[in-house]
Amino acid sequence: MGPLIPNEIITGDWNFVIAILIGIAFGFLLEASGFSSSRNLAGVFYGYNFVVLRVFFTAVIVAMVGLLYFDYFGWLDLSKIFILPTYLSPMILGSVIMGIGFVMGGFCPGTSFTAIAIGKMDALFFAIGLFIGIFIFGESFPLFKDYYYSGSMGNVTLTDVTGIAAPWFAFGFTVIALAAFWVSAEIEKKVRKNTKEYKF
Amino acid sequence: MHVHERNPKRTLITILLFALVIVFGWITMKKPRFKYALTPQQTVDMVIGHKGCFHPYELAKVLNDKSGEVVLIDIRNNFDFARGHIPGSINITAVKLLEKDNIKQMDQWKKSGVKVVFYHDDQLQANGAWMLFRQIGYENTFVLLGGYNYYASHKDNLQKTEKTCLKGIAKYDFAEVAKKSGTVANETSTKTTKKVKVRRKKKEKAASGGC
Amino acid sequence: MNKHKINEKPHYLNPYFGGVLLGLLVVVTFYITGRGLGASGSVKSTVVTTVNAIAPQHAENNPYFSKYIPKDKSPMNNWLVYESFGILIGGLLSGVIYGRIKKFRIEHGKHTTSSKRLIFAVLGGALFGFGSQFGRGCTSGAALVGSASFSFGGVIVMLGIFGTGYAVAYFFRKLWI
Amino acid sequence: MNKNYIFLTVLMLLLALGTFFVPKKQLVSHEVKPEKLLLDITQPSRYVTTDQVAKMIIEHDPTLELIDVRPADEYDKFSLPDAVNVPLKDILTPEGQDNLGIEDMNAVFFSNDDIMSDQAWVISTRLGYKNIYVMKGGLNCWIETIINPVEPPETAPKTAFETYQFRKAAGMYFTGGNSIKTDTGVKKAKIKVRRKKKEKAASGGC
Repeated sequence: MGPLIPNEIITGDWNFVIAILIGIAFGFLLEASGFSSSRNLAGVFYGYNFVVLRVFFTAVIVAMVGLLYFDYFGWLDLSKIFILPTYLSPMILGSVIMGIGFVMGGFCPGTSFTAIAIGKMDALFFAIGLFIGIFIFGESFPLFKDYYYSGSMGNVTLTDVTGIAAPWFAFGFTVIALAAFWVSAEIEKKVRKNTKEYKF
Repeated sequence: MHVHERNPKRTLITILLFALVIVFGWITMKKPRFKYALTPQQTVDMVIGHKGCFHPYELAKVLNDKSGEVVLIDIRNNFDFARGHIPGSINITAVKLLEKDNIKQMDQWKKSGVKVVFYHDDQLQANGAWMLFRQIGYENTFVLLGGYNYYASHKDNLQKTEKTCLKGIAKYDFAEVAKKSGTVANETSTKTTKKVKVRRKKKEKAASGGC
Repeated sequence: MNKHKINEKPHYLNPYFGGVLLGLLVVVTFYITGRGLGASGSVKSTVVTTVNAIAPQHAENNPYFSKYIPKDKSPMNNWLVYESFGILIGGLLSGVIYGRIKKFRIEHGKHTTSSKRLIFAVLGGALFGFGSQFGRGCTSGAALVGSASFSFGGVIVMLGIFGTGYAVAYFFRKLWI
Repeated sequence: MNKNYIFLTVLMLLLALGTFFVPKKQLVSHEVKPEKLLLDITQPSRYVTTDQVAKMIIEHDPTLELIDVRPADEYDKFSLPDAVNVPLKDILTPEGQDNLGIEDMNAVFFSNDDIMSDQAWVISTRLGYKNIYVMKGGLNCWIETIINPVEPPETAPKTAFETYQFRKAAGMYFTGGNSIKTDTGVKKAKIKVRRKKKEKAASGGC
C-alpha cells in the first residue's frame, strides 16, 4: 500500500500541501518538546538536561520498530522508501563539523526554525550562520569536489553493510536507548543538585 | 522523575495506543493466500529433472478406465473448450485458476491424491500454470505433453507416443543446417561465440563498478 | 506538577511522549511520501536561490549550486522548503499554545554576554551548514530519519554529531554553564 | 511515576522483540506474489517472434540481450550471434543472475524450442526480473523461418510475401552467404524499410 505518493495513491499535486502539514507537525513537536531553547539542547552535553537524548532516541527507536511493523503488516514497502546514501569519509568529517557547530551554536537547523518562530534572536543568527556556511561550501566546492564524492557506498542500509538483519538493530538500539534513559535520569538528578539556578 | 512532568499517564496512553495500532495491524493483516513451497533452486531442479510430465500414452490409459484418479483440466478459454476438448476434462481458464473455489477443489484433490493434469493447445501454454502450481506446493499437478493439438491429431493411437509431442528436442542439427545454407556459417558462428565471451566479461566489470 | 505557573517553568511535553509522537511522525512521513523529514535542505535552496538571483551566471558555473537549479522552476519550489515553512508555522502554533512567544530575545548562559552568544551562534551555524553538506543532511534529515530507516550513513552521522559534541563540550562550557 | 516508566520500558522492549517475528526476507527479496505471477503467465506479451529477434540482431539493437538456456555443449556447437550461454540449471548462479535485470536491456531467452526458455522465464519472473522475453518456437523455428524460410503460396496475402522477403534477406545475413561482401549495406537498408509493415505480419510466424 504505502508509500502513498510513490505508489501514486495520492497524486503528486498534494505533495506540497502534505509537506506543509508534516512540517507543522514536526515544528510543533520540536517546539513543544522544548527544542526551541538552545540551553535545553546544549544541556545534553553538560548533563543538566537530557531532553534531546530522550526525544531523539525515543523517536529513533519508535520509528525503527514502527517501520518494521508497517512493513510486516504490508502497509509500507520498505524497499521503496528513500534510504540516505552513504559517503563514508565525507559523512564522518561532516558529522564532526556538525557536532562542533552544535555545541557552539546550540541549535540544529530544524530546531533553530522553531526557535525563530517564538522570537529567539540567537536562533535567527544561527540560521544566518547556516546560510553563510552553505554559501561558503558552495563557493569552495571545486576545491574538495573529489573528496565530496569519495567513499560512495550507494543507498546502503545497516543490513547491507553488516549482513545482520534489521530487527537486531531495532532491538539493539532500543536496549541502548532505554538504558541511556535510565542512566541519564540519574546523571541529571546529580548534576541538577549542583546547579541550583536553572532558568529556561 | 522528571521536572517537566505534567501528566505521566499521557506517555502511557501514547505507547499503549502505539501498541494497540500494532495489535490492530496484526489482526487485520492479510495473510498471503499463497506461499512458495519450492525455492527457486528446487524449481530449477524440478524442471531439469523432467518431473511432472504427463505423456499421451498415459492419457490413453486414463481415458479407458474412469477411476477418477486423474483429473484433466483444460485451461483454455470457454470458446476453445466448447469447440472440442479431451473427454472428461474440466474447463478452468488459466486466469481463474487461483480463485477461491478452484483452490478449494485443488486442495481436495491434493488431499485425496488425485493427479491433476493441465493442458492447453500445446505444452508451452500450459507450462506456466503447471510450474506455478508446483511452486505453490501442489505436487500432484502435471502438464500434458503435446497438449490438445497432439491429442486431436492422434486420438486413435495415443499409445504410441510420437516424437513430435516431445518438446525441448532439436529438430535439426543446427550447425549442419547453417553450414549447408552458407559456406562460412560454421566459422562465423564460432567466431561470434568467442566474441561474446569477451564482451560479457567487460559488461560484468562495468556492472560491479557501478555499484 | 500542575501547580507551576506558566511563567515559572515552561510547559513542555513529556520528552518520551514527544519522542513517541516524533517517531510516529517519521513513520507516517515515510508512509505518505516515502522520504524523510529534513531541514538543512531548505537553507540550501535559499542559498541557491539567492546566488541565482544575484549572479545567475556565477550560479550556473558553480558545480555545486548548478546541481540544485531546476530547469523550469524556482529552486524554492522544493519539498523541503515547504516543509520548513511548515516547521515555522508549527513552532509558532506551539509557542502560542504554551505561551512561549515573547518579543525578540537572546538566550545565553550566565557566564557569557549576548553579543558573544550571537557570534558563536553565527559561527556554529556556519559550521553546521558547512558540515551538513558533507553529511548529506543535518540532525533531522540524516541523523534522525537516516538512522530510523536503517541507513548506514544516517547512523554514522548520528554517532558523529553526538560523539563530537561530547568530545568538544568541555571547550565551550563557558557558553552554557 | 517510576512504576510507569518501568512499565513503558518493558513494553518498548517487548515491541522491539516483536520485530524479530517480522519476516526479514521482505527487506531484500523482490519475489513476485503467486497471484501476480499467474497474471504474468497468462499474458502472451512475453513472446517475441524469430522475425523480431532477427531484425534486432541485424540492426545491432543495443538493448537486445540473447540468452541461450541450452546446455553448454549444445551452445558450443551452434548459437545465435552474440548470445550468452546460461544453461537452465545454472540460471540461479551469480553468473547467471548477472545477465538478468540489467538496466535498459531486454533479455530474450531461447532454447531448442520454447519450453526450456519459458521455464527459465517463469523462474526469473518469480524472482522479480523485468524486461525478459521468450523467443517463440526457439531455434527450431529459427531454422524454419529465418535460415530456411518457406515460400508462401501464390494465394497468400501480400504481407506474407514481405515477411518471406525479409526472412530470406535475414537468412542470408546470418548464414554469411556470398552476398555479404557485395551489398550488406543495401540489404540492411532494405530490411529497415520493410520492417514497419512486417510487424503486423509477425504474429503469423510460428
